[in-house]
Amino acid sequence: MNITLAHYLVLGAILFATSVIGIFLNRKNVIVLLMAIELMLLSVNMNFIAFSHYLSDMAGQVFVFFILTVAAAEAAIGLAILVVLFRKVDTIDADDLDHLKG
Amino acid sequence: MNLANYFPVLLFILVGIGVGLVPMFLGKILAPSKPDAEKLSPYECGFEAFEDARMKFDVRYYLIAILFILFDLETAFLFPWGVALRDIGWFGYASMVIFLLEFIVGFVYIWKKGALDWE
Amino acid sequence: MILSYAIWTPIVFGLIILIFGSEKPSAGVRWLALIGAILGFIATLPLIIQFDIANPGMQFVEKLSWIPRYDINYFLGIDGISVWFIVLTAFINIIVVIAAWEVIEIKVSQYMASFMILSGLMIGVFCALDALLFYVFFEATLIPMYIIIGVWGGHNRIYAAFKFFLYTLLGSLLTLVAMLYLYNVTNSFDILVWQQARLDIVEQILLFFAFFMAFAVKVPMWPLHTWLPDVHVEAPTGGSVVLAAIMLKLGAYGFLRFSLPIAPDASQYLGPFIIFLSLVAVIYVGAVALVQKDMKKLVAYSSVAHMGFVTLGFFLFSPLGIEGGIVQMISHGFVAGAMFLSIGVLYDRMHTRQIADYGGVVHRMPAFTAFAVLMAMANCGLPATSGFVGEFMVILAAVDYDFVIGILASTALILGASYSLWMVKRVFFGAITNAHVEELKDLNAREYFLMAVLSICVIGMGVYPKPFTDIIHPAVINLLQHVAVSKL
Amino acid sequence: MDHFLNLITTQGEAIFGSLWPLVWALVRIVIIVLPMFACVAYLTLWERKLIGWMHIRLGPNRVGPLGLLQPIADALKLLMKEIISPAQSSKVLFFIAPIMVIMPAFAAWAVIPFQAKMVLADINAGLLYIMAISSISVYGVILAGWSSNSKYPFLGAMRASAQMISYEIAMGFALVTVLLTSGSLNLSTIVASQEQGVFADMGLNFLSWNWLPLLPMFLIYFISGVAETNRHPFDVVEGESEIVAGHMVEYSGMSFAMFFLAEYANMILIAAVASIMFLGGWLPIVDFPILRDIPGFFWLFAKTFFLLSCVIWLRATLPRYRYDQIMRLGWKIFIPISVFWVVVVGAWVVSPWNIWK
Amino acid sequence: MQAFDLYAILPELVLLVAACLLLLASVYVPERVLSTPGVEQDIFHTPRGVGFVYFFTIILLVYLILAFIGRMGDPALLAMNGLFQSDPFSNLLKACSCGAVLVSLIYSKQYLKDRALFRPDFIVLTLLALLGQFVLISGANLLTLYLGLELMALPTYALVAMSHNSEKSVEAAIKYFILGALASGFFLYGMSMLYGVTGSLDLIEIFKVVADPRVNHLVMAFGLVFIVAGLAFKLGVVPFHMWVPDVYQGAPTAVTLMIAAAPKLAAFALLFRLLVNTLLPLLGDWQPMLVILAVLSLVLGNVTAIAQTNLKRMLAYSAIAQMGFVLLGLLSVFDDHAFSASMFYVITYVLTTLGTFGLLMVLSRKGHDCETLDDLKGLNQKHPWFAFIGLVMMFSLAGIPPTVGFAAKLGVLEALVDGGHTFLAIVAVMASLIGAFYYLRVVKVMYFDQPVHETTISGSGFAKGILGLNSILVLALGIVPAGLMSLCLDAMRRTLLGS
Repeated sequence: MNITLAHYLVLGAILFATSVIGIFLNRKNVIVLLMAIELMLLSVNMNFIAFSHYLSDMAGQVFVFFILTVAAAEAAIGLAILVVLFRKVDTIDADDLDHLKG
Repeated sequence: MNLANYFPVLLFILVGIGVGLVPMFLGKILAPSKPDAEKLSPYECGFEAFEDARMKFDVRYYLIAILFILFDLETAFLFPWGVALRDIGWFGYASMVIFLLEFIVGFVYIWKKGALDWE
Repeated sequence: MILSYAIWTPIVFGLIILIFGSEKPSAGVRWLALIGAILGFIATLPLIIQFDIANPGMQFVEKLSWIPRYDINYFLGIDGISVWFIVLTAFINIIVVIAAWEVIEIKVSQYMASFMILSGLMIGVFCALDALLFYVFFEATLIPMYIIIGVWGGHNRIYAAFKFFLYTLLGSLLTLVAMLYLYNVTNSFDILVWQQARLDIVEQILLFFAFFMAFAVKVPMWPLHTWLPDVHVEAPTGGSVVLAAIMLKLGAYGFLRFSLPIAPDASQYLGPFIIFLSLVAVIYVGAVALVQKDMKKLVAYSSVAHMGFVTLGFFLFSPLGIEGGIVQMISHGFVAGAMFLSIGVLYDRMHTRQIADYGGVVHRMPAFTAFAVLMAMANCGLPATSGFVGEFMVILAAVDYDFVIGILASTALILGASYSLWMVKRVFFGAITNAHVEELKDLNAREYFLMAVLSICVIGMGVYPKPFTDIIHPAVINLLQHVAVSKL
Repeated sequence: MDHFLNLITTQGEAIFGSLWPLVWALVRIVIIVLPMFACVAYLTLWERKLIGWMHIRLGPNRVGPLGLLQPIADALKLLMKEIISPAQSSKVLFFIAPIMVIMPAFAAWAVIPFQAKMVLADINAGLLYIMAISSISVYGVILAGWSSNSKYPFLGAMRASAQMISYEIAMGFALVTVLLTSGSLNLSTIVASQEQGVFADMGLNFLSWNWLPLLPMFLIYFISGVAETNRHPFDVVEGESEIVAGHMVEYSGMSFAMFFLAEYANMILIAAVASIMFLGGWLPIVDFPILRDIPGFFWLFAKTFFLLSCVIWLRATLPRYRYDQIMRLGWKIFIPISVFWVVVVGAWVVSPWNIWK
Repeated sequence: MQAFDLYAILPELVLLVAACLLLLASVYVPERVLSTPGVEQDIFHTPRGVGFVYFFTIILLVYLILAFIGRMGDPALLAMNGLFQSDPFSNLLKACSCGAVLVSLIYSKQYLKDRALFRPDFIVLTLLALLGQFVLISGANLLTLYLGLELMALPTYALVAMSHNSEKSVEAAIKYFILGALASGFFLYGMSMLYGVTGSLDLIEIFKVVADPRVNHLVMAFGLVFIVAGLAFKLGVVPFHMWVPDVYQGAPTAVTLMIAAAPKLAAFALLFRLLVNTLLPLLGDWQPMLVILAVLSLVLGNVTAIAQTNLKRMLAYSAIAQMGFVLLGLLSVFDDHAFSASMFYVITYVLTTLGTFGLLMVLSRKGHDCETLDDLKGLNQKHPWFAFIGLVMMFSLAGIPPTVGFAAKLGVLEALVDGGHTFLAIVAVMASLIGAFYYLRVVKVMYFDQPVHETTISGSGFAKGILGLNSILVLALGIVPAGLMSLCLDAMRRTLLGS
């Protein structure tokens, strides 16, 4: 089997779709949301690397590096907020986050 | 880049999993299995467990985890830099020193804030 | 610079009052307001004195670049159509300040400041020759009026304030789009340029309706008039006076400045439609006025009817009709102002506006009754009062235009007489049936002065309208000549 | 040698056809894995023996000659013990956890060069691969602790993972300095790059290995490695006196053996990587004809063995650290020093005095 | 090359270095307060340490504003190998966002003090977010845009969560975080497509490739959808607006101000750089999208705002609607006039927002946040001056002359009519008519109602003075908008010429 750009893109798209579905359908757990977000960024990385490889242009891979770092920072902040949240409301159930309504 | 080089690696990972799986199965098959309630209860030095084990735990563990994510990713920048340093010369070196300076600012900050203290 | 003085004197005084006014009622604020109002009025006098009757174009022109980005200018100028309104506005401002003298007890400085600023803004509307400047003044008047109604109004004031604001905003926003469209066509916000712009009939009709929305709401024309009675009922006396005397005229003035000259073909084309609406206003709303139990509501409906007369006159496209309409507006400024003042006088004493609560007021307030009856007469267009002049001119023009319309228009006189006089009868005459009426005291000096001044104006204008018509005439002729030329 | 390989290749292709690369890779993997098992088993024996000697006692000597069959007896014992899966545990994760711990310890060997050209997968990102795969064992530890649903394992897992990741940063910096000197992530290249320089030219190979110019980093790497594997003196994770056996409390029989095996396999791995990074891998100590003829993997084995013995020595000598001391050492001492050294070595590399041209 | 480059990024460097130094200073300057047992020891409650940081920050921001104003005359230039562009457009926006942050800090001081949030880390996070805005505004490469975006967003997430003893703010933080991260995910996905098709991350290169008719249009459009969705999230327009009300309401008012004011400028810059400056050839694709987004925002934002009793939430919906207006300006007609109208709109909107939230903070006191309509009831009775400020702000938001809001709406509407979108203009004015209703209600509450709560005024005289100045500026710019308008136009024109 010959792996082409399209395969990577489709894989990226599937991962991306999975994460989006995970974010919008998941009503249980905020950690799952965080993981879905990570997955989303990884799917983007997949795209970038595939493009970078097939275009023979390093810029895409550099971008991936930055995305990874930013994703780490994002995860760190997300986790920190989550910890505070858990300590405050004793739940990480996404459905319980309903104090703000209008 | 040749992905074929990575094929043995993948294979080895599978074998590694097998290395874990096979003895476990062997153990399941060969070892006796006579479970009872006492045996299957959580170990608490002989005391009855009176609350769920998944309790809140020290926030410092989270802190360590969060700091690790950040710092480890910062080192990730050092790898390509390290490989390419000969080509990018003093300019590249200076750039990384600036980066590390910012890294150090953050490090000093968390240090002084007490995030690294355990007692 | 005279126009600028006329606009900014009251506004500056208003701001000074706002900034330095204290929380408690103080004589200083009132005097300051009065001085400001009088100065503002004096500033408008040169406009009449120096007015060049022979010149049908714009006079006292001022032009400064304002927003060069859109070629918007601080462009002021007046012609015969607008000059009297400016004087009237400044004059009514004095009346309002005096009328509020002791009556308003809370937030006097804000009250005075609102009226001063409002007055300046309305003068600005009448002076503006740049459409955007016009629009800014036109819209800005909403803010003080909103505050006036909401803070010093009656029980249902909040509803009224919102209704007033949103109704008028609705119309004017569409007008803004129309203005932008015209800007896009002509690359200018100069009204005089717009009047020369060539537009096809579809454009004209759309523009006409866009402008119509703003002006018809403001006038107000049937069926967009429903806000007016509510607002009048809830507004404080001063607010009602300004609203009836000046604000309604902003809309009618807009017709003359924008609709007719910019979309002449559409105006001609839609003239019958407007005439129809106006006649409905005159007859139907007049009839509605008959059955009102609340005096303010009655006068409000009568205002709508009278303004219907005005728009009727405008869309007859004859000098007589338009001049009649303008004269009618000026007269209505005095008369409606005086009517609302009268109601205010009663309300301050009795705290009710229901006609049924009164009766036999003449026994306790003879002087007041005399003035009130005079104003009622003027309201129904009795000869020798100002009300007669305008209505007569419009009816003549209407008969000239179409006999049936003339007949229908003249029913206004009958209806006007009916509701005005019937109200007078029920309120002022007959036996005293109410204990409160028994305790009424006649006018004090301040009220007497106000009523007297207004009466002089009403009678003066009724007996000798020539200064008014002389100034108005050339501008109207000029306007009609312009309208007569098709832009197609 | 090459001739022999060619022969195998042609024969193999004839028999297995297109599946040959798969089979050949499997064969080579088995060649690596089986000795590994043996090494792990006998490392436990060596540890007990060595510590015994250091304590001036004999160590295991009953099973077989000199106790040589002891590991086999141990293995059999563990094999025959009941595997308990606690009632409240998350069964699947509880089962997966030991596999996740042991798999990386073996899989990492895929890129370890035993001598020149003798490596299963000669990939460019070898070093990254090792770092990546060895990080997976942290997941295993966490999963073990969490899935047990019991307090001791949970706390133990928290401690263990916090400790492992803390030292990983310093380790990363240490490896970066090696990268700086060799300019490559490929392990074979890294070894080869240690074979040059003034001393190497003089035949004194061991003086041009990375350990000398990068001495602080070598120490940091080695100590971090010890901490990574939760070995003494950093073994509060399973400090019997505090939390019994850490994350492994609820495990028994073969599933426990997996953790046990993994610990020793990881030790070997760390020692091997340290040998490759800092001690010249398969290179002989001095460039001397006789020594040169000894196969490279022997040298690697010897160096690894030496380092392992040092690890065991540490256990015999040093008392256990307190947990806060461990964390302080990792965060407040190793990280600053290693960052500083990265800067220094970087400057060295770009400066005219670069010795790793 | 080096020296010149450094000049281009000098203000950013100064800001970065200053932020780092302040961070360090905040841990080294302190005057340790003895902690009482049980109370979390926090060295940042020391007044002198934070006072120093605050004071230094104010000076820094003033310097930056002056620096950017001084650079207004400079021609557009690319720096850092084409990663960073410094042009009049960015200098103007940066000066404005600096000003916004400066004013926000001044307003927030007392509010933060009362809530034990007046800490150096708060200020440093603000500065870092500002740095992110700078990078975003000046980004000339997808990479810089992305980094700027994240650098702007991450500190704000932390800021929202900072008041962690309030359930609301933590919940707001997590929602903000998740949706924000989702947005950047979308944005990135779109970027990856863009990169794949054009083979470059450089905006100028991308423009060149996109302009080529042979480019794979389908993939571009596919990527564009994600980019627009990501931008819409960041800008907070319907249907990607879910986070806005929650965050506005949940965050401490000072933080809300930090989110509501300056970042809008950067988001606008991003929108402009990416859609207008780079993807203009794809106009046919993104214009309809923006139309839908804008119309939905205008209608939904305004209609939903009516139902709100919480002021901050109401202002959030109002912000959604206002952003709809900004979009309208960008999509209307493609010349410097329309863009500068949009820019003027954003800048003046930020000015008004500052005043509005500044007022809310002045009216808050220790233990009580002014955030519901009830809290404003009868304000005119006691504090007519502050009621007047509220009045000016509300009418400006509603777009009633003579406030600056009118001038702004005028520009956008003019651009719409100019572009032949008269119908959209009518939709826009109808929506603002609906909007007028709730703005009027605020005025009503302040002027017509009787007070139900005790209203107090807090904040330093300085902050109150600035607030007054702010409201006067809103009025003055409404009366004489020409200066700022021509400034925007000039910046826009010279920038477009430069690229």
